[in-house]
Amino acid sequence: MTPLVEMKDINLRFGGNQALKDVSVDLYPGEVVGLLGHNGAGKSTLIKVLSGAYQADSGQIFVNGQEVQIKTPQDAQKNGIETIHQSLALADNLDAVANVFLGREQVRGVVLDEDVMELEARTTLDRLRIKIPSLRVPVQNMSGGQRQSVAIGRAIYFKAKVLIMDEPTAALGPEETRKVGELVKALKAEGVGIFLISHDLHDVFDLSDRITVMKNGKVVGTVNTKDVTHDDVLGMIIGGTMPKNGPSADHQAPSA
Amino acid sequence: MTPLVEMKDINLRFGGNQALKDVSVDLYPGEVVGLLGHNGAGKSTLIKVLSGAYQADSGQIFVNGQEVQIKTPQDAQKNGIETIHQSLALADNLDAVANVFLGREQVRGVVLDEDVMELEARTTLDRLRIKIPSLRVPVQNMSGGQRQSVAIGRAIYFKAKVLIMDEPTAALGPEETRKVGELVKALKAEGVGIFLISHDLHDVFDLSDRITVMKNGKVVGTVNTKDVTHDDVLGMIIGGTMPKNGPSADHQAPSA
Amino acid sequence: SWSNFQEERWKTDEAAIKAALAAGGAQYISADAQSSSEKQLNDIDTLIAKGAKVLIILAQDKDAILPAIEKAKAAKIPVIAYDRLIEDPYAFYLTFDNVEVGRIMGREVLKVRPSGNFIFVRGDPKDTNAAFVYNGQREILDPAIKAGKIKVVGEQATDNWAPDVAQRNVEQMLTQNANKVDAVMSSNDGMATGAAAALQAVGLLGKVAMSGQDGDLAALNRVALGQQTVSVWKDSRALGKAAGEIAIQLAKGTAPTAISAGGEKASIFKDGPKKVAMNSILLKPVGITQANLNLVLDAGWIKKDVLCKGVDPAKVPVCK
Amino acid sequence: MQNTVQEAQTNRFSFSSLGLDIRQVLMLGVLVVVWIAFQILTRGLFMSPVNLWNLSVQTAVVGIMVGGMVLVIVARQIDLSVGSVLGFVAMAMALLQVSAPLGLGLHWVISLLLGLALGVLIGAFQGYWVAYWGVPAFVVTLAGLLVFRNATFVASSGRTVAPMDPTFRVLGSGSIGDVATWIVGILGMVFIVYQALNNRRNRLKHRLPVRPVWAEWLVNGVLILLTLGFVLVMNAYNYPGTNEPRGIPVPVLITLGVLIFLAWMTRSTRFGRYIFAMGGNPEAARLAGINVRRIMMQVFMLMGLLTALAAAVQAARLNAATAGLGTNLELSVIAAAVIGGTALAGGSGTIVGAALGALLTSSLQNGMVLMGIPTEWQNIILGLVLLAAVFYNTVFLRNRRL
Amino acid sequence: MQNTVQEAQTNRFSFSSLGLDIRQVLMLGVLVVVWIAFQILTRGLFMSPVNLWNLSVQTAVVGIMVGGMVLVIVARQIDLSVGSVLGFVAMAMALLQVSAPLGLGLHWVISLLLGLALGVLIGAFQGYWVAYWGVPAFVVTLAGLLVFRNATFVASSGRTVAPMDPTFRVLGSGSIGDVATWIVGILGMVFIVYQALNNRRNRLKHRLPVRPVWAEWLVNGVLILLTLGFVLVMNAYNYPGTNEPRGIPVPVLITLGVLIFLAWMTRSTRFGRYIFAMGGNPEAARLAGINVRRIMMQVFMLMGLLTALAAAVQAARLNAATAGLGTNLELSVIAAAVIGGTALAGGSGTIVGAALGALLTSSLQNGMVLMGIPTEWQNIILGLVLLAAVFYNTVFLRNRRL
Ligand SMILES: Nc1ncnc2c1ncn2[C@@H]1O[C@H](COP(=O)(O)OP(=O)(O)OP(=O)(O)O)[C@@H](O)[C@H]1O
Ligand SMILES: Nc1ncnc2c1ncn2[C@@H]1O[C@H](COP(=O)(O)OP(=O)(O)OP(=O)(O)O)[C@@H](O)[C@H]1O
Ligand SMILES: [Mg+2]
Ligand SMILES: [Mg+2]
Repeated sequence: MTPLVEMKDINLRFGGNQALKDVSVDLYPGEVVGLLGHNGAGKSTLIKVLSGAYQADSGQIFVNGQEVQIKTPQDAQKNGIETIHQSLALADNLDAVANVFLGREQVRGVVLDEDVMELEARTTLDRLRIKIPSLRVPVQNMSGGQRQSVAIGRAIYFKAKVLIMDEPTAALGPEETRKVGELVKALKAEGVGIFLISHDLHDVFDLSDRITVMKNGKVVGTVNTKDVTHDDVLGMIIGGTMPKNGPSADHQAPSA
Repeated sequence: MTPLVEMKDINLRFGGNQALKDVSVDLYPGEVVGLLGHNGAGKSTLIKVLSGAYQADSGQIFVNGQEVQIKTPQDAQKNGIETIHQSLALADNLDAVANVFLGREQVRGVVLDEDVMELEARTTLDRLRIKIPSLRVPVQNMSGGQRQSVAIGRAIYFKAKVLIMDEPTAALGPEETRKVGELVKALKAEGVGIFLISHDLHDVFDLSDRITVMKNGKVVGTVNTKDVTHDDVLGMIIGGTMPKNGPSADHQAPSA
Repeated sequence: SWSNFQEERWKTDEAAIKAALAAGGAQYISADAQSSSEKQLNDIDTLIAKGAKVLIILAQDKDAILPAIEKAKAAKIPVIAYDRLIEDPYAFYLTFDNVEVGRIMGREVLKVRPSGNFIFVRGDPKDTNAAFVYNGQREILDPAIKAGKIKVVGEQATDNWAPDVAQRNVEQMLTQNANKVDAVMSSNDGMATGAAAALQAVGLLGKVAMSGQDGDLAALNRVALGQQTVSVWKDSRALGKAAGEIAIQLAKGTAPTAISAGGEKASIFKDGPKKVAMNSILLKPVGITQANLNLVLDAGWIKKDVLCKGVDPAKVPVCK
Repeated sequence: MQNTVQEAQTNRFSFSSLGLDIRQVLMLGVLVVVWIAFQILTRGLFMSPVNLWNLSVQTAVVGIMVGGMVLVIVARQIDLSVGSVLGFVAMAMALLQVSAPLGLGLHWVISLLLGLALGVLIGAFQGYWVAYWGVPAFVVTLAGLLVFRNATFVASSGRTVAPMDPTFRVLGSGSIGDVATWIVGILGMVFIVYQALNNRRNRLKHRLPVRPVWAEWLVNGVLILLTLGFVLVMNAYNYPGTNEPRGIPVPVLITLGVLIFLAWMTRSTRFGRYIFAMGGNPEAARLAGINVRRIMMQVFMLMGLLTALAAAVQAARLNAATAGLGTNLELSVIAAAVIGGTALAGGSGTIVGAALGALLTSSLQNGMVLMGIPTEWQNIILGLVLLAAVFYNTVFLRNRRL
Repeated sequence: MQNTVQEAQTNRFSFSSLGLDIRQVLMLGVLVVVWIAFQILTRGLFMSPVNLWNLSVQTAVVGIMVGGMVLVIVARQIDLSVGSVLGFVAMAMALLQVSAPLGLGLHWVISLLLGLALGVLIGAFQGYWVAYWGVPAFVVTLAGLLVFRNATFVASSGRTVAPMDPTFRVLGSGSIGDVATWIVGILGMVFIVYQALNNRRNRLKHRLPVRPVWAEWLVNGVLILLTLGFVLVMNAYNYPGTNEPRGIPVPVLITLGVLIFLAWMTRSTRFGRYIFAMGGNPEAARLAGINVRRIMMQVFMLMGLLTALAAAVQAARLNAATAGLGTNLELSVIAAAVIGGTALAGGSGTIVGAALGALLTSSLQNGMVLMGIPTEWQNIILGLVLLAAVFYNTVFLRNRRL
């Protein structure tokens, strides 16, 4: 079974700082891979390469076994890759509706179909149980969590084959977080492959099939979630050492 | 024993949206009060009033029993109130050192004492176990967690009587989060009063003496942490109902 | 050193100067201060540094230029004050009499409109020449104004002599007087172009006397069409030629008093504001009206088809 | 933008239900005050049909360009070259149509089209450096300012090129007569009513909030009255010596067309939406998969097209192209945009606001000449009034939360 | 800024260890190229002492103001009024010292001080509206542009006021002679060495990274050589007819003083730091407890002071104050700043870069006149070269990660 996405030997340096060293990860359909690592490990940089925000200095990207060039965010979208960026990447001066549809507005002829978009945005955000007084307020006037949910809504509205979530629930309340969890499971069931970056071990263990841990720009290793304990993973994150018991799960088909 | 900080009947509306309705909270020396609530409940707005970022439409603020006028961030600083804002509030074009000391630079005569500041910043950030390649890179080039730790460093470097932390660990890794926890305990021991806003119930239960829950801009209630369970609090957050068993802790001296 | 080149005429001046110099076997270098007295000072530094033998200066500002003159004096380089006064005995003043220009405008317009409502479209308030021309106009018209025959019903200065601004101002002054205007005293042809457009919009073009200067091709065409009374023509080539000749004589070390050019001998000029006496040659400008259009034609200043575009040959002999 | 929204919410029961952009209403207020003041000071001259007609024409050139400048600024850029480009294109068109020796004597339509093409080309050229190479627009267009101003001079060797083709001149000084004016006016009113109803129906269909009926009546009523008034004024000014009404001047018709189109485009098309997104957060726009570079370049091309159009109108109106035509115009255009509420920081601004800004400026100039105030004082007063107007708006809109 | 850092890191073994701002080095490179080109094209005239001396003087006025403009722009503002204010202040000083009828015949020192005070006052006035009422600086200073330009005209009723006091004129056209020049030069070199050593010692003391010894030698060596060369050139140009060297011109000395002070201030004082913080994130600066309003107002006051100083130099050099003095100067100053790498978006920019920008522009103008290129072509070339220079920098610095 070919992986949905495979990144091979990705290297990227920021000036003097080697942010990614020969990083390889893969993702299968209907699978959730948790990306963990200390702050500044290189998680966001890695997925930014996949989403076309950055271009790697070297390395290959395969989608469904085909090598692809992802030079721009458009390229990523063409390959069915949607991303929730850690920075949210919202146009602060536009309202929630505009942000949800940004770049893929619904039109009648050439005219933006505001009404339809407003409705759809409303329904999408309601799925997240988020309270937003008015969808027509510039998002800069929204609370941290409201803004994040707009970013999530944006990524899930457009059916993706691959969904990248960079700390999607960092600013969300418990209830809202639970909703996102359900969402992830639902998408998983639909066969979407998901990279989930999070610092919350509970969530990651609850949602992911495999866990890849990064440290200082290198991959420590990948393990099947069910084979390992919190402490194993913590050890990987902090110590950078593979658990003796938990076998590496690199390049294995997911148990799912 | 008079509370270190008391906010009485605070009201604030953004245009048509009443973000705070008669909100009252208090905080005692050496106490940690957890502020919880769904997204958009009004937590950040409330503490922004205390930190001088916003001015309330009505309501009073007492520090050590004295009513004070907090019109600007300077006023808050004068009253020994330090804040870690959810938005981090960093000057992205400046480096970590400059951001840590922003507004209170160390000078020899009129000349900035860069060397000393660089050293101090380094030691402060090391306390947070955060990996930052170079302190002399503009913070806009840093990872989410690195940026947040700079904001934390900034707030803890200057000894405050009251420390406000708005989701301080949202972007931090497990290790880094643990460090911040230790830090909170240490400050608590020094008699600092801390408002801790967080969506992570584990952290809050682990660190706080009392928990105040907000919903739709109103206070649901305040309880002693040891009297309640996770579910009680979740009930308060989502349902907005006080737990029948757990007695309200409003205006009680903290058990601490 | 030119004050500003963004005007039609200086080009021809330059050509003439070059020609005259070439004739005398001299070489020409130039700089344009783009209407900035600061830059002009810099330019002159540079020109001197470059080893100029004679400076022909079109001063942006008659006083601000003085430091440059001192520099030149120090470097023993003769200076010709070209077209605009530089009030320093060291400079040799060569110009068309600008007050005279105004006077001619006054006379010609007065011929066709001895009385009525006059509006004045003055030049740039920051330009001393604008004042000269205006004073000349008033000098002639004032008696009639005093006598109450001529009524000044509007007066506006025009930033940068801009035609479009002039057009707007004239439109407004027309409105202000319910179009009861008999003459437009425009201080140059560019602004006259704007005024003409404004007049045409209310169907007054040709019915109202209008002045101008510089002999712009468009303006001369208007004169031929009877839409403009006079365009005072300062044959730039004459001025340029004279400048060239004088320059060569000065370079040869001829005494300023002994210089002659353009058929005129050096005379003493001392009517400047500071009444400084200086050697000068003042060439006489000509007022071009329908009567003497042949002058510009014969001088080859303008081609007949351009001059006579849309003109009824019956009315204007030169266009036959 | 933020302000607007909040304002709109604060006094919801009075004002906001009108669903208007308060900034524009304020500008309108300032404008009305100024007009009334002049009306009194000029003893009725200012609001006479003649003058209003002239005023409208005098506003045309800036009015045509200001919309494009708003978009440029919203996209976080600036265009300093418009004045020079206007001069350059005007000269090009003049040389193309004025017959030999200077010109080529091309038919005016061809020269016009070539001129417009030239404008777009110049815009594309400047936009290219900004969009694809990230050279600061300030520098690129400053270079444009120098290059095209002087290229104009070289091309014309400093001469004034005139006269223009008679038909061509209609663009600048013609008007469409009373019948056509009435037709235009009525079409306008019909459209206003239609889109009001249509809009309301749609939102109701989708169960989305709508403004109260009285508000609909008020807003659209006012709009219709304005249109009507405009038509009446334009038809109240006759051709000299006849009593045949002039009707709407062609340049004004062009201006209105341009502004309405741009206003619609910014609000209701992707292009407009993307410009604002780029202004608000360029990186976000890029990550959203928007081709920010193409859009940016198109913005400059649009600016170039509008500048060329304005050049045609200007040359036609002046019946000549001079080497200095359009000098310092960039300042007036940018000023109109900023006075109309466009933020130089990018991300916010409105076409209508900018149009009002342009109208305010030209009203002041027009009125003060009518009063016969000397130029230097005109400028001083102009400066102070503009400051006062913007100050008044800013303070009124001051965001309580910042 | 971001760019700089990254560049500095990429080629760490070669370049970055010099610890220099690459932008400035690039500008310097461009400048050297231009100079050499002119040296060849003018057959040695360009780099002759005479011309370099003139060039330095010709750069003075913009040089004095550009530093202030950088700070204004870094703080996300703009000042369009500098040209007019310069004219206004110059006129004021002239009127104060030129004796009756026009002037009051005050002693030049008093008139100078009053002039500087006036500059600060104007700056404070304009800054007030921006800082305390949030009126866009573009509008406020546009008003200033109109008001002061025309106020100058009114005050002088269009006349040129001259001559200035002989001692006063030294400010613009005097020079300090060879001895003083040597003293200044040597002091300069000593200081360079001192601060280099001192700096290094401190950082070593605190165990902070320092640049390699060879780098120290190289950088400071170059600086010292430049100083030396400057001294020699200035002393190589004699008073006419004598062989007594002129030495550093007073205006140039003032410019250097101003620039060095500002460069130091921006890098090493709170005030400078806060300006950058405000430019990077105004809200963050406010929340950090910085009194953003006061700082903002002070920035404009500083700009006013520098403008007044430049006005003194300008008037002294012209030995007169004209009604049009300083027209369009704002553009040159802003351009110099932007060409020198200041971002109009605010938050980044350097004094040195801006100074180089000013020098580049005036070098081009000076050299082209030397070559006797016709003006219109001069401007065209100027535009293109500026574009090329900035393009070259931008592309070189292009952030690979955006
Ligand atoms: N634009 C940039 N320029 C320079 N360095 C950068 C840039 N972005 C990230 N870095 C550096 O690259 C390293 C990896 O950053 P990255 O954002 O990928 O970390 P991360 O794993 O996402 O951390 P976090 O969990 O805090 O988000 C960090 O050391 C950071 O300082
Ligand atoms: N500047 C603003 N202008 C207008 N409305 C605002 C502004 N800031 C916040 N709000 C609104 O006020 C309400 C409370 O916002 P606040 O940021 O306090 O929520 P919060 O409790 O901090 O939520 P979160 O947990 O997501 O941070 C929200 O509905 C938000 O939309
Ligand atoms: Mg990250
Ligand atoms: Mg919050």
